[in-house]
Amino acid sequence: MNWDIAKKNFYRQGMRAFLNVLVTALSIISLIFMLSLLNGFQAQATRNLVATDVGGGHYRVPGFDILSPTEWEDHTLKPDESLLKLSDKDKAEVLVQQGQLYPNRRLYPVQIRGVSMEQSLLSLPLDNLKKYGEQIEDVIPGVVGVKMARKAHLKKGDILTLKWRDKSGAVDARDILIVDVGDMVNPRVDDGVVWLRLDHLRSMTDRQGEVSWVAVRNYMGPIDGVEFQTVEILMADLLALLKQDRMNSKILWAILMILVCTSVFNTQILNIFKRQKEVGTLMALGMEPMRIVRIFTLEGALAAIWALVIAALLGVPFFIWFQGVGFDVSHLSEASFPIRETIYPDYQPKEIFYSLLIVVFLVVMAAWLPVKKIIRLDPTLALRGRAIT
Amino acid sequence: MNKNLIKLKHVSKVFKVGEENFTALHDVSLEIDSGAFMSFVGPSGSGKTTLLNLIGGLDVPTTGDIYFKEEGLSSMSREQMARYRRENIGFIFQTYNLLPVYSVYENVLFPLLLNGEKEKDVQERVMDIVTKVGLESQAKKRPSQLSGGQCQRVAIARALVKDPLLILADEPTANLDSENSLQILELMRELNQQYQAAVVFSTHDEKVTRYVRREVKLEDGRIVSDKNNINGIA
Amino acid sequence: MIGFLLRGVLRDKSRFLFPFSVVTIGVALVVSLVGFMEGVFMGMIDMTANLDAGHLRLVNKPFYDEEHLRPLDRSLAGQKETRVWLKKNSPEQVEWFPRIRWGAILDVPDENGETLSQTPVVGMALDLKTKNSMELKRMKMEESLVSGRLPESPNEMLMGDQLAETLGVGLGQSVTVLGQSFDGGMVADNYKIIGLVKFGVSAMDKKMVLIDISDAQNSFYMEDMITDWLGFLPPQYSLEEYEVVKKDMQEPLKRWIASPPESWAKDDHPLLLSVRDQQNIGAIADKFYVIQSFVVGIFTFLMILVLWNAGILSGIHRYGEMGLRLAFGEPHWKLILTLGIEGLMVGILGAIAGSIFGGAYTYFLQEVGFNMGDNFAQTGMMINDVVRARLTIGGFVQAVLPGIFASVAGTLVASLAIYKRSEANLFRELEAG
Amino acid sequence: MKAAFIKTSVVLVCLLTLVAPCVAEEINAQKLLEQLDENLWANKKFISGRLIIDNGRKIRTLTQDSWMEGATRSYSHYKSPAREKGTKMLKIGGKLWMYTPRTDRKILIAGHLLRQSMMGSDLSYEDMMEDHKLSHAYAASVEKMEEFEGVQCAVLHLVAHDKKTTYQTRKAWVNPITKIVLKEERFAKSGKILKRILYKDYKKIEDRLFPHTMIFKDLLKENTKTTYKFDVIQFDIEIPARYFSQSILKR
Repeated sequence: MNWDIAKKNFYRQGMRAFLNVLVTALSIISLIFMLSLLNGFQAQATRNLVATDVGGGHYRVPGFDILSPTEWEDHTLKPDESLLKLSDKDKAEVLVQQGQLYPNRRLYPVQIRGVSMEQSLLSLPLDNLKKYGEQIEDVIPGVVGVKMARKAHLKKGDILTLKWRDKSGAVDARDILIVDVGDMVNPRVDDGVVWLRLDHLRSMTDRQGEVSWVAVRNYMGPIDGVEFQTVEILMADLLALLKQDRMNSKILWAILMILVCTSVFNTQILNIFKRQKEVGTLMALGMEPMRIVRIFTLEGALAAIWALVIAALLGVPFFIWFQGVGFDVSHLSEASFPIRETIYPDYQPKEIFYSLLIVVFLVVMAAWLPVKKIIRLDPTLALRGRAIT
Repeated sequence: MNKNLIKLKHVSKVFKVGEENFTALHDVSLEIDSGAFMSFVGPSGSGKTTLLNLIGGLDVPTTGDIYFKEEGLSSMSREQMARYRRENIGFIFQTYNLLPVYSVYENVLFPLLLNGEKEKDVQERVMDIVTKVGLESQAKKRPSQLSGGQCQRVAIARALVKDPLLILADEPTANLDSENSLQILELMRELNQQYQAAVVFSTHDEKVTRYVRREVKLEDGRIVSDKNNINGIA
Repeated sequence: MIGFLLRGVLRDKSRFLFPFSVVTIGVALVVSLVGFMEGVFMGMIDMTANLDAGHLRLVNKPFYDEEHLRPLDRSLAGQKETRVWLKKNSPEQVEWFPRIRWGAILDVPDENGETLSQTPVVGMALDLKTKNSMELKRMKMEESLVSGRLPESPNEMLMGDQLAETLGVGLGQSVTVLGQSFDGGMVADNYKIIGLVKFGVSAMDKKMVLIDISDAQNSFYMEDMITDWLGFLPPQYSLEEYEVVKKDMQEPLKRWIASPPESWAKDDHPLLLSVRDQQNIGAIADKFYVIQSFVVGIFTFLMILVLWNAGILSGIHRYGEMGLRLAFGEPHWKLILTLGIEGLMVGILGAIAGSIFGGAYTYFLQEVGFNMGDNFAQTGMMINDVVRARLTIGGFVQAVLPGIFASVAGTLVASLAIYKRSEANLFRELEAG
Repeated sequence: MKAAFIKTSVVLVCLLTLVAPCVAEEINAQKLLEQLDENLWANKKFISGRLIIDNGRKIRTLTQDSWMEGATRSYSHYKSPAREKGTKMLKIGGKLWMYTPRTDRKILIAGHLLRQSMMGSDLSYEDMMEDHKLSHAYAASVEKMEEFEGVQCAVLHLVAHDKKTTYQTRKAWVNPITKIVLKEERFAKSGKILKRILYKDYKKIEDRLFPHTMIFKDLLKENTKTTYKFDVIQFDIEIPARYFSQSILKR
């Protein structure tokens, strides 16, 4: 019966009730949207980083720092047997060396990155490299990313000089043929990076069997001679940034919810004010004050409940539509995010559930706060409409 | 019968108005029998509504005690008071105070639901009483679609439906024209006899006083006379 | 009449306080919200502009093409001449500052003067010695200085605090810059570290050193040469206006290039860029403004809704009064008009109060900011650790107008309910109430 | 400084001077290199010269005095332009220091810095750091005879013994009659040509034919070249011991 009376009263508010519901619904949709977009962003960025670089973590040569190019040459080794016996889909051997490219005969310092062609752990657009044999023929086949190609004015089919040092320190240089300009997805393996076959890079630098790190699918426990860097460590900067983004969007959303709650709160105040005679009557009829509070709270909460329904009605098609369209963030890949042109939201049921719980809780609280004083209402005054002024 | 339903012992009620105290009732002692049909009469501000509210458990006396069938109201909690009202008292107000979102039928049904009845069990009873107050054809209408007299009939039906021992009617005819007033009073008299519920009016309406069997006069919060009305139509 | 109404409004708590506080809160929220969003966004833009890109930037194309190498041999000669040209061909509000971006190896000596360690650093040279210059303010030099002071004498250097930590050097220590001069010659020059700076931008705090532009020109033998001219407009100018200025300057620039100064090399070709053109800020900005107006829209809508409630509430409080006034023979439309005016007054008062509160809060956030340092400590991105809000005229406009509008609209919508009531009903409710 | 270029050139020049009697028919390339080294590195030399660096946009001229002893020690002192004046470079064994009056410090040129261009020239510091006798570092063979600038030259092919040698192969165009080298090329391990050096203006000094101009070109870069002109060349002079000690590296 509480439900029945609350429901009837709620609908009686008409337009205002509907608008309250609509706004709450929009807030819910925007929250889910924001969170899901960030999830999508994070998921895609993570996926891309994992797929192109990080894998399930790196077993690295101790001391190797990707930010110190001058020391790359000093940090290579032959990986432990236990790593080598992993299958090609569970590991990727990577060798990173310093080099100098000469596009238009101007020097361009680059990172030469060799990755084994057999591996399938990392997904990189290196198919054109696979066509070449283990032995370097007259030119070294290499692949660069779109961004690198644009910056260095390179295109597929270009031949230019690459210079490097071998393990002993002897200077070496050869022509490199750009066999492909690939979409690297992840700017970190695109900008300033030239991709080669691992066997080529090893023979070029006289580092047979050596790596800078081995990316693995799963952590294998501690291994002598190498240190493990987790995905979290390797992605620390991106994760920190996303944390920041999440915080910002939560601030926005909190402000939005404050207004939603103000609106509901306000409606409730109006409700009890307008209906204090009714409250008095209900008391005279012998309804316990607590029960009246419950009814009024329920009425307010109906805004939340309906909002859930409306949010589902409006949101689901929107989300489905958006899942198809995606969000164009091509500008971000320019700004060194490992993101493709479009990100798709990632809806996480648990997160959505908790978000909805919070919304409902807040709205119920906003509906309850102004009506809780009904308990202390003097029925004789309420009956005359003078209990609340 | 004729047993004391309500007993007031030295009841006073003091309201605070701004800085000053206003004594609405002075040391009132009174007994109301089961099945009574009586009225509190007096000018505006004489304390009759206050008296009704105290009897109905909507308010508590400042001093003195009120007993319902020997049970003291002052010892009751708010919840017990609500229960007391719910189970024993029917209110009828000057301004009807119907629940606007409900139909006539639902308004009458409401107190039964409050008492924990199931609608399907009491449907007939509700319709009976709606018929009795002459609103059979209006059962599905909302209060806003009814006239004042019709609204007051609904209120009466609502008060009676739960078979209360006491009906408190605060100036039930004040908002009605003479014809409607008479019809309402006639109806209440009939129902009083039929249902054996005590009815207490507060009023300054001559028409009402002509109907009741007992008339208690109040002035400035004091009972100035309490007499049986042998001329009472009832 | 207005004064009379105002008196009424102010005396009646329920008529005034609630809608007033709603408008106040609403306006304050929107001012803060817009301030916060602008702050986060423009903070990024300004950070980029102040530290790196300028609102406008004049740079030699050959240098720009190989910026990653910081090729000083592609610098633009004729600094004095360029300054004159820029002054003449840009609006007078634009202030131009020369900068030199350089890169070198920093050699840290031990106590015997022997090389202890060498590390590549990113360098920026700008006018650090002119006291109270806009350039210093723009870089927030004073605030960013963690210890030490700004350069006063020749060859004094500011160093990112994290870099100093990595290198294990401190104030007063001398380091040697090893690099290439403009003409490819060798540069070796001593600098004394006299200040440690923390911009809150990890990329800078970890890698950057700052020197005065005259020292840089001296060290790198760049007499009358610089790599960049950064142009800055006053804060009230928007991103779009940078574009206008840029566009207006293209024509004179073409003519200038057609008859270049003698000091230029044959392939010199200055480019004029706006901050939008750099680091893809244009696309980011466009998206930001869409999102911002969307958020402000929702806010306004909500505020109207809340004020509508408030209007009805005060309307109900005043049924009696309305009935009385109708009884006195006041026509409905006039009643609604006065209600509208009251709504306007409440709106304006609320907007003022909201602007004060919101503005104060935003100002607080702008001046103090709130530190998200831990999150950014390792990102190495061009984002400030401290998020600051930004007080803008736009923010007030976006808050105040909807606030006043919502107040009036809320009152009017609510007054429709009164309009529909008959005098008799109002009277009766007057009695009952 | 400049020791390296000089060294290389002098090696070749001396080689040719020495082996001249043997004539061209049967050239024992390896033996020639050995003899050359023996002759060359025993010498103490003094050279005063100009370094003309053209980076494609601007030409700079530096003047310097250099003292050399064997393959492992050299000391150079820059005299002009004004901003390089007083800059000193000292090589002892495998180490290279630089001193500039402006910094009044000796700076170790090591690691990454070694690979950078020296003074903006087409030579790296590393190029200067070669401290092997050619005959020790390389195995020589005559590749072919070829005409260069109107002279029939023997093209010597030098292959490094040690994998650590920066340039794993070199070629030298030698005039078998005048016993002078006219051109030298340095190659990457792969055989890709990196640098070319031309030797010009041969003049006779103390019975030696000595080039007075060397032109270095980094072939990976465009439009750059570095010309070294020797104005004064003296052999077997007395060099004060302090020139090859770190104490020289001060004002």
